Amino acid sequence: MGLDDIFTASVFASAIRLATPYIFAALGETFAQRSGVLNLGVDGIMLMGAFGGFYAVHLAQTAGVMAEPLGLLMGVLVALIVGGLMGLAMAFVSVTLKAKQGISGIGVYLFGLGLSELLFQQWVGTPKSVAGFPRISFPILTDIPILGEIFFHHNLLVYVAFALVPLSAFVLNRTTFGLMIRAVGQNPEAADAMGVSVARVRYATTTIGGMLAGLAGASLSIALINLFQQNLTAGQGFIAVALVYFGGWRPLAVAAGAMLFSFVNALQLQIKVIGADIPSEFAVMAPYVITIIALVFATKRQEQPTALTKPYERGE
Amino acid sequence: QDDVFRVAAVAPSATNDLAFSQSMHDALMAIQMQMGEDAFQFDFQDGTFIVDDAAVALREWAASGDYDLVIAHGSQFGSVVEELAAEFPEVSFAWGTDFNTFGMDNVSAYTAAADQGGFVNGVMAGLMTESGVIGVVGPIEVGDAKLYVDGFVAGVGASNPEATVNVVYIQSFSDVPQATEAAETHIANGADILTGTAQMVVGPIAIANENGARWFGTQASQAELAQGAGVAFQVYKWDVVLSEIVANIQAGDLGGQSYELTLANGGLVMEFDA
Amino acid sequence: MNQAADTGLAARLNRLVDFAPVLIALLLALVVSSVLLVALNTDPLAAFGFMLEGAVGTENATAETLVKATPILFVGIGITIAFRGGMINIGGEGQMIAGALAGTTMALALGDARIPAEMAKTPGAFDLIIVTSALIAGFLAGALYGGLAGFLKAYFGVNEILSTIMLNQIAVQMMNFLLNGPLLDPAVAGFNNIPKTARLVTAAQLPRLSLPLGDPWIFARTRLHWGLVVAIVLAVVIYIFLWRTSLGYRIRAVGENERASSYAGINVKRQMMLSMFLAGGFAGLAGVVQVLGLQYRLQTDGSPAGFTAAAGFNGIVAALFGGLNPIGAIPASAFFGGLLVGAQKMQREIGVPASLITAVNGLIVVFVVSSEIFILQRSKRRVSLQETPTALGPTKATETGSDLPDSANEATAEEAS
Amino acid sequence: MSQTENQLLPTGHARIDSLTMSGIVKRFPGVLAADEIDFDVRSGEIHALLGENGAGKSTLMKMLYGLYHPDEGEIRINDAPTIIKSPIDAIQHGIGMIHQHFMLVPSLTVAENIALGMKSSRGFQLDLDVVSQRVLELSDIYNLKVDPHLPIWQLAVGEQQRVEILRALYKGAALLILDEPTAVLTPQEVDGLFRILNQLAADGHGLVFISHKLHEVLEISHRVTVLRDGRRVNTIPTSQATRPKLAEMMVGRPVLLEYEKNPLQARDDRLALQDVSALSNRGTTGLDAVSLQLRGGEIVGIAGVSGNGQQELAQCITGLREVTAGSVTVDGSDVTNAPPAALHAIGLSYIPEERMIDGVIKEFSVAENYVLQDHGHPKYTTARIFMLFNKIRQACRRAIQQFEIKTPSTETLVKSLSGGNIQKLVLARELSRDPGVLIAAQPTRGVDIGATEYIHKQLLEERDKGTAILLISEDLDEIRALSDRIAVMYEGRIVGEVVNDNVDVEQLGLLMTGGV
Ligand SMILES: Nc1ncnc2c1ncn2[C@@H]1O[C@H](COP(=O)(O)OP(=O)(O)OP(=O)(O)O)[C@@H](O)[C@H]1O
Ligand SMILES: Nc1ncnc2c1ncn2[C@@H]1O[C@H](COP(=O)(O)OP(=O)(O)OP(=O)(O)O)[C@@H](O)[C@H]1O
Ligand SMILES: [Mg+2]
Ligand SMILES: [Mg+2]
Repeated sequence: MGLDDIFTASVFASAIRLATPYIFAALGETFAQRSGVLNLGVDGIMLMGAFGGFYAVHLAQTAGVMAEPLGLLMGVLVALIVGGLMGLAMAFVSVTLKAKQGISGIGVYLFGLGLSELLFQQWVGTPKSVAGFPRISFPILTDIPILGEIFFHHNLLVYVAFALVPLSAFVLNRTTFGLMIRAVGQNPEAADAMGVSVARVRYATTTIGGMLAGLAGASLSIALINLFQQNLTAGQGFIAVALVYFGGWRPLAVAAGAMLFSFVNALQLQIKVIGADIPSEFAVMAPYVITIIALVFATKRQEQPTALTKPYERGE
Repeated sequence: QDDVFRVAAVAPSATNDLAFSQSMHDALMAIQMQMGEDAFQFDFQDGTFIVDDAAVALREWAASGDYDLVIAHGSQFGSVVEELAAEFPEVSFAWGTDFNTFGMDNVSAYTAAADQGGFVNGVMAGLMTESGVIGVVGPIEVGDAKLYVDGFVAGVGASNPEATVNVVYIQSFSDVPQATEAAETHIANGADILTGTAQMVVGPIAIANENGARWFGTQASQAELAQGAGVAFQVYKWDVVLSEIVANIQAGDLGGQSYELTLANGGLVMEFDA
Repeated sequence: MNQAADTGLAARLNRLVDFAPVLIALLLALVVSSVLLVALNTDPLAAFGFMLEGAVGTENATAETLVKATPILFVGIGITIAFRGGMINIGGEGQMIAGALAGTTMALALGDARIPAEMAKTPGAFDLIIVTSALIAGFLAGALYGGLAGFLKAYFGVNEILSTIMLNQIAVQMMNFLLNGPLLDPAVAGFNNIPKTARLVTAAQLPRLSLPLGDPWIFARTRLHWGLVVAIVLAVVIYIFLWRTSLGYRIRAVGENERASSYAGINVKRQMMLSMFLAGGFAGLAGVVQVLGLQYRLQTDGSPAGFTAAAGFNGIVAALFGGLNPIGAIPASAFFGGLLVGAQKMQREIGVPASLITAVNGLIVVFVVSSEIFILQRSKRRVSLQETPTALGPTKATETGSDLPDSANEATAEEAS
Repeated sequence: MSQTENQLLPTGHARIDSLTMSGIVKRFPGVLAADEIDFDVRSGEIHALLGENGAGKSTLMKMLYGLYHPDEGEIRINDAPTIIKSPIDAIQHGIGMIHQHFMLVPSLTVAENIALGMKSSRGFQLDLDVVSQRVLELSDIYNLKVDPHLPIWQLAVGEQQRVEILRALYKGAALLILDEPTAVLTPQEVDGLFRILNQLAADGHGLVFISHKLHEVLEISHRVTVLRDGRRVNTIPTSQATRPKLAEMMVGRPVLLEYEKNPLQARDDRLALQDVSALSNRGTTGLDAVSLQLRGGEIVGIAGVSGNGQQELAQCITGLREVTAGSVTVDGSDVTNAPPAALHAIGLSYIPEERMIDGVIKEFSVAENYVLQDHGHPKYTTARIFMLFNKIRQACRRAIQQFEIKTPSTETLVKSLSGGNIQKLVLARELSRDPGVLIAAQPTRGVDIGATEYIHKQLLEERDKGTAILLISEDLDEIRALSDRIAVMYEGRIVGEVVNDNVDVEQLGLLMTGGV
């Protein structure tokens, strides 16, 4: 068993797939946190998005009323809407009602976890698969050896996720909206004094965060796994929150964290598949350990939003 | 007491998980069909991953005196059964999968010889594989799951010693994304046949289907989910041992035995998807 | 200035009224849940009736509620220390596991060493040394595990939210490894069905708890155990620690303002590690108490919840509900214990899916935490009414401030932030 | 409604001919911060607002800027009743405000802070180049130098204040509120600012100018309104005002404006710095081989524009910043890079510059803050473990009385005290620790004259008791009034040291700006 057997093209492709839901969810959470809202409910929103997207596609496909691409688009839309609504609810609770974000996020998580399973049991019953986003074969590109397998044989949502990384960085760093987000997260009093509505910005980011979390869920249920089951995400939303910290609230670094985490995971799967004799437990541990170690040695240029988790109130 | 035979059961996952919990729920339904609703009724609490939640239910049922049989479906509930059985000697308990009745007269233990169906599946898989590579997605390397996987590996070895069986334990019974990616990794490494056990295999089944690989299942029939990919499923018919336990209790024997599902006693049934 | 009013009846009534928004929030959560129940063709009244009955309806139900509350309280106390020290500890789960592993190992080892085989099963052969050593081992292991996150934060700037989330997963795998290997019950080594340790000898078990009222004593036939008493006593101890001792002062100071703390000569890094160390220690206690008091062995079904029952998580909620005050965490944990136990009853009786209960719990959490704003507004209004708005001169020497670490003071301080 | 050309300001905004607040009432929990206040500003006028700490000046102005809302009373702009709901409203009405506590986002650059909340010329995309360009132009015109590309956290307090002023100018408000804008400026900068203010007034802006420095008020304003305890004492034309008269109106009693200083009785060296160097927050040279001797019983003043190493100097002495070269000795023993607690133990006290962040814990009560360093001291604890809150409260109450700190009780959270009172609390705490060496950084910044008088007297008393005092201040009046020797800092070095004996202000000002 040589390095060639471990670092195969398929491992890199696998890492890219694994990273997709994390990237969606963590980018969304980056927006929310940059504006000062810690949404710990990401996992619950992902589950609702996963179910909503799955169910829409399932309906469209069993009823046969819609052409396949249209059905998938419906799925994405439903996931965005469901996620957006849950993000909006989180915003209402934490911005307008100024609830403690740590707790309300856990409430949102439990709600999403329970409701997605309940609806699944009521409306679907047992696990069923749908025809999700197919892998795209690009002319020429897909056939390039190695690179083709790594980069040019994924489904559409994978590309969307990676495209969102520079886009998010652009929005945060280069637009007036992004400037407002950063200001509101760092010093809401100052933003307020400059006529920026703290509440409106936080509503916007938390809703965006919800939509992306919904999409993260859908990327599992209608693109990567193509079915829904109770607690489908298995806690990925929490890892996504951790990755936001890993990336120091910068989209590119957050995505890099997601890739590192996923790559180690893909690698340990590959090592076990080809029969290396290490205890499974330690292999499964690897991504978590390496993520921490990476952060220990990384030089940190963190931009922790100082107002994170702090509801804003004028001193009145 | 009335003529109705009342059973109460806890199971860790959902009743429609296409796996462990569903197999028990199906069995209770089957017995109810056999005996009729006037003669057999059951309460079922699913989703009690948390042992203490199951403990509360089990204690309440035991203390109520309303049930002829209390079932703890899940080997993690053993300690709870051990304690309750001592405290409520007049109540009959059944639990599994395990052999251990703790030496108590009111405890029945049940288990499945999962290696038998695993072996059958393995033999077929060994014969069917064209690539010579077979992938297994297991949860944690214990009990029922380990039995099945070991049986499967042995079966492949018997029919096709040349074939490679790659086994991955993902260290979770429920992590679907991880199981899914494990299956992808198998496929990437050339597997054309997949198998696995526990409720997270729904992911690998979908992957098998998507990649034109074949799927061998266990615990319950996953034919519908697997669509064309499914080949054979080892189905647990707990009703075989449950009928026996029920009959014993009706005859005044509260327990003390352990039971095993086997292909021979009809507790394990191979179902095929053509 | 408002001292007289504060101790008077009016103030007490006012405090009662404070609970009104919480009750309204609960009611609202119930209404929304009712809608869900009706959609499932279930009678909501009956459902909630069962929920209540399941939580406090019978002696056993009450006991189970308290049993459920015990680990949540332990974790909640720890989380209170961590959050007061400015450390967002999401690592209760992993710290519980670390504590349980160490505590169980200690209990097993001492059980073998101290107790002759023939005595091992004698009922009531409670051995203080074994139990105490196991509790201490559990505390220390949890503390070291939590302290690790504190250390990484203090010396390497690794965000503790990230490290504790990651450490939770690592702990689960470590537990699986140990339970399936070195710690595996020798009796089942050949046919291992679930990763688990051997059962503790009776002497190593926390005794069950009953109250000397009636015959048999109250709770005599339930699973209630002495862990609850340990938790409540420690809640009071930690309350005193945080608000009456200089070390507690330092932890809170660092939590509120690191710069001012270093200015004051407080070793900020040390306090960070200390608060995580203590928080982890309490989670560790939660873990070991679950083993010593309930299951008498450590086992897992592969999901972390199988052992911790998500107490490491629920403890966070309880701590925040308790106003980040260890005393407040007591009723908060009891409330959550009741909610979780009652929900199970509801599922058993009505057959509603467990998932509905999870969703309802989520709603209750969201609604109750959202109601705080109304309490806050009321207390603000009250202050403005009571303290006659006059221009302020320097305070008279005769004026006595309210009791400094008064919980009410603290609560308002917290809310105002 | 047609506006003629001359009713527009040079920036193109409409002018505010008159703005009137009448019968304004504002209550905070336990405080009546504004009690039926009448106040008005006219176009072209500089209206000064005076009052002790906590008199209600900032509160009144925040109501004008839409940050607070009056409980009672009316605001009229150009005679039209107006409700100002938020800062957006205020900005739209042409009201701008420079806040007493900076309204800047530390992690953002100067340009970003200025662009915040404004329309971009490139739609949703930021146009930071355009903003930077304009900032450079403005800072050139008004001689307020800042680098638009630097993040705020890298700027010293004085530089941040400059950014605030620049931003207000950038937004071109018709009515400009300046809440203590001069607190951190050098005399030259104050002169520059005053030129700008006069220019703005001449152009037709209305200006509200809040300051605790009476000579500034007398120099710049047209009218003065004095507040005391939330009530308006009077509004008079500046021409009829004198320093003693204003001081008496504010405090309610005559105030000492000059100090009698006892002759210097310097004793042994207590604090000595030998070639001390340190890095700044930016990682550049913060302190560059600074040597300094401080004897018991003397006050050494450090003059300089903020951001020239004063903060680093104080932090190096107090153990809060790493000394990269050189040595610090206190009473002959080497304490270079000793931890703060060890320094406290040998009698070092420090009044930090950013008292809201460094000096107090805002979420703690007054009593708890009073024992920030000594919370573990034997006199406040049993066995160093249990804190004796009765003793702490007693001591705190004494200090509250002695230092006339305005607070409802010892249990009040510090965050609800006014800035001046927080400063008094810090001073009370540091002096009560009976220091041998006292580092006082900007001890009276933002403090009213009554309190300033008190603080100055306390510092002089402390000096006469034999304490060695290092007074870091940008207020040259203060430096000259109190110091025995004056050292001037520029770019991390001490560029001049003189005995304080009829020193030439112009000369000092020149040294402070790097001239020789
Ligand atoms: N948000 C608030 N909540 C409660 N009380 C407040 C608040 N803001 C101000 N106060 C109180 O209102 C009074 C007036 O405060 P204000 O800040 O207006 O004083 P000021 O005249 O600006 O004083 P200074 O010269 O110290 O800046 C003070 O007693 C202060 O404690
Ligand atoms: N002799 C003393 N006089 C006055 N204050 C003291 C004295 N010794 C200690 N202190 C104060 O008591 C506090 C505790 O001192 P200690 O040396 O334990 O500091 P620490 O580094 O914060 O330790 P720990 O982390 O154990 O709390 C410090 O804040 C210090 O200012
Ligand atoms: Mg003010
Ligand atoms: Mg002031």
